[in-house]
Amino acid sequence: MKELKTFPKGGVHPRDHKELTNSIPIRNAPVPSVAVIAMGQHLGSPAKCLVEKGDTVTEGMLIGESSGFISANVHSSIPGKVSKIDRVFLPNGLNSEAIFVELEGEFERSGKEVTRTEWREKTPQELLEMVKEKGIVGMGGATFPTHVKYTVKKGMRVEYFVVNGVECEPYLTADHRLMLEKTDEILEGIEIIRKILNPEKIMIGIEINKPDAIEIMERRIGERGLDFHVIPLKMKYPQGDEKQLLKALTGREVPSGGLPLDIGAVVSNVGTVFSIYEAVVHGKPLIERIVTVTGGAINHPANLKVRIGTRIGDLIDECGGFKETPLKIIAGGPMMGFAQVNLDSPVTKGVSGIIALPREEVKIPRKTPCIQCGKCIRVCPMGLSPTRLYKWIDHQHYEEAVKEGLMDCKECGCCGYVCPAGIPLVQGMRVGKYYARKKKV
Amino acid sequence: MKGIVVTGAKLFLICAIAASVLGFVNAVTEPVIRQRKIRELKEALESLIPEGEVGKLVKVENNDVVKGYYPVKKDGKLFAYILDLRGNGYGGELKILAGFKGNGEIVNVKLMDNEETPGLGKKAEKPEYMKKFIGTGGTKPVPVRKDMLSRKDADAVTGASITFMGIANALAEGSEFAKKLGGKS
Amino acid sequence: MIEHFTKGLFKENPIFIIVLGLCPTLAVSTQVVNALGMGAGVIFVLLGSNFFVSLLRNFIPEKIRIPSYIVIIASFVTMVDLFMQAYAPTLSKNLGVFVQLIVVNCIILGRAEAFAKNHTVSESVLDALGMGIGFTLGLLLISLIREVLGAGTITLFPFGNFDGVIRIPVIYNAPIRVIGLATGALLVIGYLKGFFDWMAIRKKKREIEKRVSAVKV
Amino acid sequence: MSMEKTEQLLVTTSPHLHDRMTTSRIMWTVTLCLLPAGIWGIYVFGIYSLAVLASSIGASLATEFVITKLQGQDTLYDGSAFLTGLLIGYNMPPSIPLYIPVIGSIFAIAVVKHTFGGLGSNWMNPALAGRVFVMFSWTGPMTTWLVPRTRGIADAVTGASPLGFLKTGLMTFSGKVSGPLDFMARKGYPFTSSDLKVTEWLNEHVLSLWGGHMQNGYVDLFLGNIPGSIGEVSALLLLLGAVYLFAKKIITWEIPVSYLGSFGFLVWMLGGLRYGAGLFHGDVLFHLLSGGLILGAFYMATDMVTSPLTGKGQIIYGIGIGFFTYLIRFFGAFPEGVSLSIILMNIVVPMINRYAQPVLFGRVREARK
Amino acid sequence: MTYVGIIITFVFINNFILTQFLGLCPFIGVSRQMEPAVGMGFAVIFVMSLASLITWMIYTWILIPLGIAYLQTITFILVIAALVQLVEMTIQKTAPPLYKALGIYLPLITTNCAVLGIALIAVRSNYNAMESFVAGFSAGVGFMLALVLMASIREKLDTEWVPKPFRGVPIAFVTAGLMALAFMAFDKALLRNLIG
Amino acid sequence: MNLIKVLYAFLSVSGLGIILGLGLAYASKIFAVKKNEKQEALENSLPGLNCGACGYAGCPAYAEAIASGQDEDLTKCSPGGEATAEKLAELMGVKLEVTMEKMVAQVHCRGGKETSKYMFEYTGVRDCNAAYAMFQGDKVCKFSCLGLGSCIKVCPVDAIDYDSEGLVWVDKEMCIGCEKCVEVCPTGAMQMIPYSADYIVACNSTDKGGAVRKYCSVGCIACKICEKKSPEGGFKVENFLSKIDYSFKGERVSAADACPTKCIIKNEPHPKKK
Ligand SMILES: Cc1cc2nc3c(=O)[nH]c(=O)nc-3n(C[C@H](O)[C@H](O)[C@H](O)COP(=O)(O)O)c2cc1C
Ligand SMILES: Cc1cc2nc3c(=O)[nH]c(=O)nc-3n(C[C@H](O)[C@H](O)[C@H](O)COP(=O)(O)O)c2cc1C
Ligand SMILES: Cc1cc2nc3c(=O)[nH]c(=O)nc-3n(C[C@H](O)[C@H](O)[C@H](O)COP(=O)(O)O)c2cc1C
Ligand SMILES: Cc1cc2nc3c(=O)[nH]c(=O)nc-3n(C[C@H](O)[C@H](O)[C@H](O)CO)c2cc1C
Ligand code: SF4
Ligand code: SF4
Ligand code: SF4
Ligand code: SF4
Ligand code: FES
Repeated sequence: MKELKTFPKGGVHPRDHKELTNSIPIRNAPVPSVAVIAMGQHLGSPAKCLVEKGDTVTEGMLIGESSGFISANVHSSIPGKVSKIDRVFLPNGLNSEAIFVELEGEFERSGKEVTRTEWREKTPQELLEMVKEKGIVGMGGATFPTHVKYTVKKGMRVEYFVVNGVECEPYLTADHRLMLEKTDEILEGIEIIRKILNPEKIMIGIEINKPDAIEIMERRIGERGLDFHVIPLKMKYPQGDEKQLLKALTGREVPSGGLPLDIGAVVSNVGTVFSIYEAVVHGKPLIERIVTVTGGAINHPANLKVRIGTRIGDLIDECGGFKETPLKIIAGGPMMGFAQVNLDSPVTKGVSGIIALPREEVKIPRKTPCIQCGKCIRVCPMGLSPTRLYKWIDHQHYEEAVKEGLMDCKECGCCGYVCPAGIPLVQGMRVGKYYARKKKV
Repeated sequence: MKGIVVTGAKLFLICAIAASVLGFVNAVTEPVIRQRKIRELKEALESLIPEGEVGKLVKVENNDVVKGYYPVKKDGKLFAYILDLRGNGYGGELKILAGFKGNGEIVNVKLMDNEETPGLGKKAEKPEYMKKFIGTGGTKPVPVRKDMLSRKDADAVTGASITFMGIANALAEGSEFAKKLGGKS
Repeated sequence: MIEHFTKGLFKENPIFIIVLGLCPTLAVSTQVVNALGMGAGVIFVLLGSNFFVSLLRNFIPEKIRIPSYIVIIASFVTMVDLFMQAYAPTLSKNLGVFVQLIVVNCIILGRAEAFAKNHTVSESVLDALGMGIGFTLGLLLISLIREVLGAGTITLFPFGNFDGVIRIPVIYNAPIRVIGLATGALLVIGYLKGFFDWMAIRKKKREIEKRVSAVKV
Repeated sequence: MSMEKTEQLLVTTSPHLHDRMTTSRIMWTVTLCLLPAGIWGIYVFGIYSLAVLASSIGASLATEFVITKLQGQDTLYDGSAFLTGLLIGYNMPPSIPLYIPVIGSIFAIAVVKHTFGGLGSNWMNPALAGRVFVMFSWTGPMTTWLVPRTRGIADAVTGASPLGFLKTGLMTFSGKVSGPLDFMARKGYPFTSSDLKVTEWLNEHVLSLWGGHMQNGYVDLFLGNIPGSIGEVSALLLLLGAVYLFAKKIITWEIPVSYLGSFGFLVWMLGGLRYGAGLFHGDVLFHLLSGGLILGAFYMATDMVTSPLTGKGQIIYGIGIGFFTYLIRFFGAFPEGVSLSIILMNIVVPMINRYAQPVLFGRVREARK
Repeated sequence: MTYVGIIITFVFINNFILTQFLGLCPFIGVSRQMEPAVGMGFAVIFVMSLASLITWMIYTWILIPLGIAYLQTITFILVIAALVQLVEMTIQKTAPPLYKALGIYLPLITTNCAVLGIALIAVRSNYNAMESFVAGFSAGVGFMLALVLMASIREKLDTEWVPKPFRGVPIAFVTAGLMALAFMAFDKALLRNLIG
Repeated sequence: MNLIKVLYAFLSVSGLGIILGLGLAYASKIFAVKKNEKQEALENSLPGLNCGACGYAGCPAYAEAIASGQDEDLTKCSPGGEATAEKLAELMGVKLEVTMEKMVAQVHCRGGKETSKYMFEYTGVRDCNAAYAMFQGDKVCKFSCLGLGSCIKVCPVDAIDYDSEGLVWVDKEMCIGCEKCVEVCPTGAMQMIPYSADYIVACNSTDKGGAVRKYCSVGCIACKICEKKSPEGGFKVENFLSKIDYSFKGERVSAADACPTKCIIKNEPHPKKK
């Protein structure tokens, strides 16, 4: 057998638990009675609120306007009335302004005949404008506004466009199901992006634990006569990260502090590609996303198509509630996601999964002193020495930590996963970065 | 320029006074030190072979172990030699004074200057330590390895075999040397 | 005035608080008797140098300050050395090169620089006495610990039919020899210093507590 | 179940998954792997060795207990103090007076480990520092060895360890033999009958196939039929434990391989000179199997706390230890050099960690530009 | 003794700090961080090499012929002090960057046990001029070795939670003590067996 | 007595003395290096804490900035206070006009383990900002002291310590007013007050009284009793939180005594300190 591609240094192999949901087709989650739509659900500056309490909004109406270079539009996911505007906690533990929309009135889109826009006649500029207009942000987790990512600076050339279908986080199967069920839409989405970016080569990276997705992608590409390359990858976390993915696919390393564009590449998640397809072809803003609801404490794990702003608790109810009392509820993947205090936070554009874990599936690491085993160093895909960084940070030597590469840490969690001493390394890195930025060292 | 001269002169003055004072102190102490050294050596030599009369040092050139010897006379007749030996210890050179009969037999040994470890090698400074060598070198060979010692003696040198072998090898060499001198002075 | 003397004993003990004059402290602290001898030598030199430095403090120009001090100190050291060789030969042998090294003992020049340079003769003499005795006390403490643990003995001066060595029963037969070696010296002073630092921290805490309880009343 | 019934949820930061390996698991697993060799030691040297192990472990745990109580830490049960005590016991001659392992353990835990802040903060291997401390303090008892009972001699007979025998023997030797075992055979160092038999069988049935021939003695060394420290004699059982540790990824290949490799190479190249056998005729196998080398290379040099963090660093570290072990074994005052070499290289570890760091992702290209 | 022997002796076996106890005050003071330790190390090597050579000249050409060897202490220290001061002034004027790196440590060294120590030891060991120089140089190297290793350990300890009363000087001593324990591996027997 | 030898000694040592003395004196003349005396003087009048309160990398940097005329504000050193500013002014030959009241920090929160409600149990890195990034801390109250001691870590003079309830408290005698703790505190519970402040309102919550009552038994519930009881004390309830305007110099004891939740407390070394 041919050696499968993967990135060379670091990485871990947690058990993936994907069998819980990877054969369950996507179904629609119920429409929430109140949608809580956050203004700051993407990377960059929060959107500017365009409505007031008491206003009536329609499905897909622009209610938050992009407020800066790195920012994105926000649309209402349901029709209704603005009942209040308040600050809420998002699943990532941060606080944001949010618009509460109480369901009321007609759906403009759902259940109606869809129109098709003939996008092939539009210029790349117009297409990019549509991506911006419809509030598309990266759905692989980073929620980076896609139109900004696709704006290629003068003098730069896009050699590779990479579709990220890796989904290396355990438990999650949203991208997997999407690739199986919306293959043609995704391929058409890629064609749209090809028109915007004009890359030399297009690759779709998929980990080998999704053989059916690889198979169907390859088949449909062949049938449609496209020249996209589907590249199976060895399983290894965090292959889904664009830096590792590009290293695996192209052998190039994104320079420290740089972007994929610096090595002539652009990476997008399959979910993003699908949203672009919907936005361009059907004129649909980003008001829905696929969320995997899973974990040992959930009665009937599922992949749901969810309106942005739905409460996490509603999704769990939809999946039959809890089988047993959960100890931990995570929004996102278990390696990078956020633990929840309650079930009130709304789903945002970046939430790819809700994982409810019972006591026996949660390992509570006992924090002991670092025994310098060096495991964290061996697994860090960025070539950092987390233990050293942690100690520098613990003793407030932030300059030293930055000198040793602290800012390159992407909080993938490999180090925290292996550390036998149960040291909260990733949180340490976050604190370190926070203070380092604050002190501008 | 004047500043420089004054400064120089001042340091000169201080040095001058200091040097003169020291000169006088030395003049007082030097004879005391010299005499003490002579006396110490004499005492050591005499304690090695109390019944004899120690003669003048004869220097030996080109020998790593034997640096010199003192002929010892008894009743005017040459009776033995006291050899000034050097051995290799754990902490460095060992200075050993040892009395030999003309046939190479060891009469008495004393470990002088050494840098052995207190509690280990330094034990060899005690007179009892040397008992195991006395009487060897003539008909019996000098014990140069631990297995040539009695069980008790061997246990006693455990932990300090390097010192032991340093002394033993020097003595063995000394014994050969004494044999070569063969009763002549 | 008297505090110039007493501060050297504890509050500014040269070994444990100022941490100066370490080399001889560690090197000769293998036996109590060495500590006494070294202490005496240091006190003598310190007295002499502090006396003369403060006496001549207006006479010596800045540029040759150090050389002049050193000449003064070195003269006293040489005297000590010569007298020791003449009248205390064993001690002289035990102390080895460290008698001559009193010259560069950091306390002595340190005191000349930090104190005698700008104090009167009588103050300087008191300071010298205090520092010297403080040094000797520190040295004594270290050597006592090292000799008792490392050799199981306490070596003093022989007199009468007492050979000058007190043997500690159990330890004498199997002493912790390393304590008498380089390692032991460094460890002992490290732990003593740690102990004194701990005392200082505790004292500070006590003071705060006192203030707090005073507020409470 | 309705969600209003959720109890208080656990809120921690990512990652929410963790590997099964924990500090205490690592320590206890290493302990487990060491046990067979210790049991062998107790079997061949008699029940007194058990008392030695018990006292070193007891003192180690007691010291840990007192200090952690004072400082409010809780590392008593994580196995690290147990392991330190165990290793000190393993490094003791079987007939040692009990106060020596006790003092060694106290020194190791109180001075070498907890003065620096306890588990993980020490920069020198506590067990080895403890051993070296008592070795230099009570050299006599620390170099008095018992003859194992498998030699068919009554209990409590002292004899020289192979390396000790060589060291004293070679001091007055100049001549030509083929190697250390030949030398020992000529000087009358006894090998057991089982060794003779096994060697003969091997020579006849296995090695003859390749035209090879093996000297008497290796089998004794390999199985542990020789005087030595309680836990170091059985190379076989130690190696078996090490295989398990490799399988569990508790130890990695870098340190043992670079240590044994560099030491073996030096012995092979220069080790024969002393016996008049010329360059590249050293008896590597003999030196690998004798003394505490196996114990040291797999269980002590690999101590995570006191070895470098990265593979690169560990290789430098291993080579350093190998070099010093060679130097001390062949030239030093002591027959054995493992403990001293490891603690010597411990000194250099912070320096190695400073410079032997992994290449940062994305910095290579930058440098090339 | 051969030069190799002298080097091994003074770098490892009689390491000035770890076994001879010479120059401890600056050792404890300057070993807090790596950079100053390196600067100090080079300064010490420089001064020790120079001092041992110059004092050898004074001893052999002045003190011995005149029979006033007892004045070695006073003359040696005088010359060393003046010499260091001269060197300091020279490089401060002529090579400011070098002065920044090394010069600031020079006053610390002027009256340092190690420098006078090597001069006296060289004289006591009856070394010739070249041997004295090599001894001074290698004693300096030994000093620097201990200093730099110590600095690297103390920098590591900076990021550990050392018990409060031990932070700073006490832990430095304990560290030096353990280093000395390991350095006991280098004994005279090793040297003798190595170079015959 | 060998006089010749004494003479040799005399000659050689004093010879050395004169040579070296001349040499050094001469050398120091030709190699003389000028130093910036003003800067040194300025540096010497700064406290030498290198705390960075002045905004420079340490005392020498500030001294350099003043000496070179880059910085004309002589009052930046809060640890040194007025005395230092005066000294600097004297050295620079300018007159100092403003008089400064020494400011110290204090924690405006007493909601500890027993008095305040918690949302979850925080177990991560012991750092307030780390905890704040997770749902703004483990307490229900989002304005409170999180008690993880980030301020303790940054305080250059160890003026802050835990009390028996796991909250922090500033010893105003030790505080030098560098404001580092205020900068680092994520919830804003740490605030600067004048040294002379005898009382503080130990609460920072601007939630409504009812809400506060639910989650904290020592929080300010905005009942305005303090305003009434000590009219001259400068109490002012705004945004559901009582604040003291310290330019009022009246008594505040009656307000403290009357406060129903006892959140007006003395600003003195904390009696409950461990
Ligand atoms: C540790 C880590 C793991 C990631 N894993 C995935 C993944 O499994 N799938 C994915 O699509 N993006 C993943 N990402 C995000 C990618 O780096 C990248 O942001 C994304 O593929 C870009 O596409 P988007 O902007 O369309 O989301 C990961 C990022 C990090 C830092
Ligand atoms: C601190 C220390 C001091 C030592 N001092 C001596 C000594 O004075 N004399 C000596 O022969 N060996 C000395 N040794 C060397 C060892 O004791 C050496 O192993 C021993 O001499 C040889 O072992 P054996 O006597 O048990 O055969 C010393 C070792 C150490 C660690
Ligand atoms: C004497 C003793 C021996 C033990 N031996 C082992 C062992 O060999 N392996 C093991 O994994 N745990 C052993 N343990 C259990 C550990 O102390 C510890 O509880 C366990 O490894 C931690 O498990 P965790 O993975 O849930 O943290 C032992 C405990 C004791 C007290
Ligand atoms: C593979 C391995 C080897 C170890 N070796 C030692 C050792 O040689 N000496 C020791 O004291 N502790 C050893 N330990 C235990 C532990 O790391 C040691 O107690 C710490 O150095 C104490 O901080 C070892 C642990 C592991 C996992
Ligand atoms: S979280 Fe940061 S430090 Fe840890 S493994 Fe990932 S990139 Fe490396
Ligand atoms: S994995 Fe944990 S214990 Fe191991 S070195 Fe890294 S931080 Fe330390
Ligand atoms: S006052 Fe602020 S910084 Fe200090 S412990 Fe409380 S929350 Fe943390
Ligand atoms: S309490 Fe705050 S303001 Fe006061 S000295 Fe400490 S950090 Fe600075
Ligand atoms: S006494 Fe030697 S350097 Fe201070």
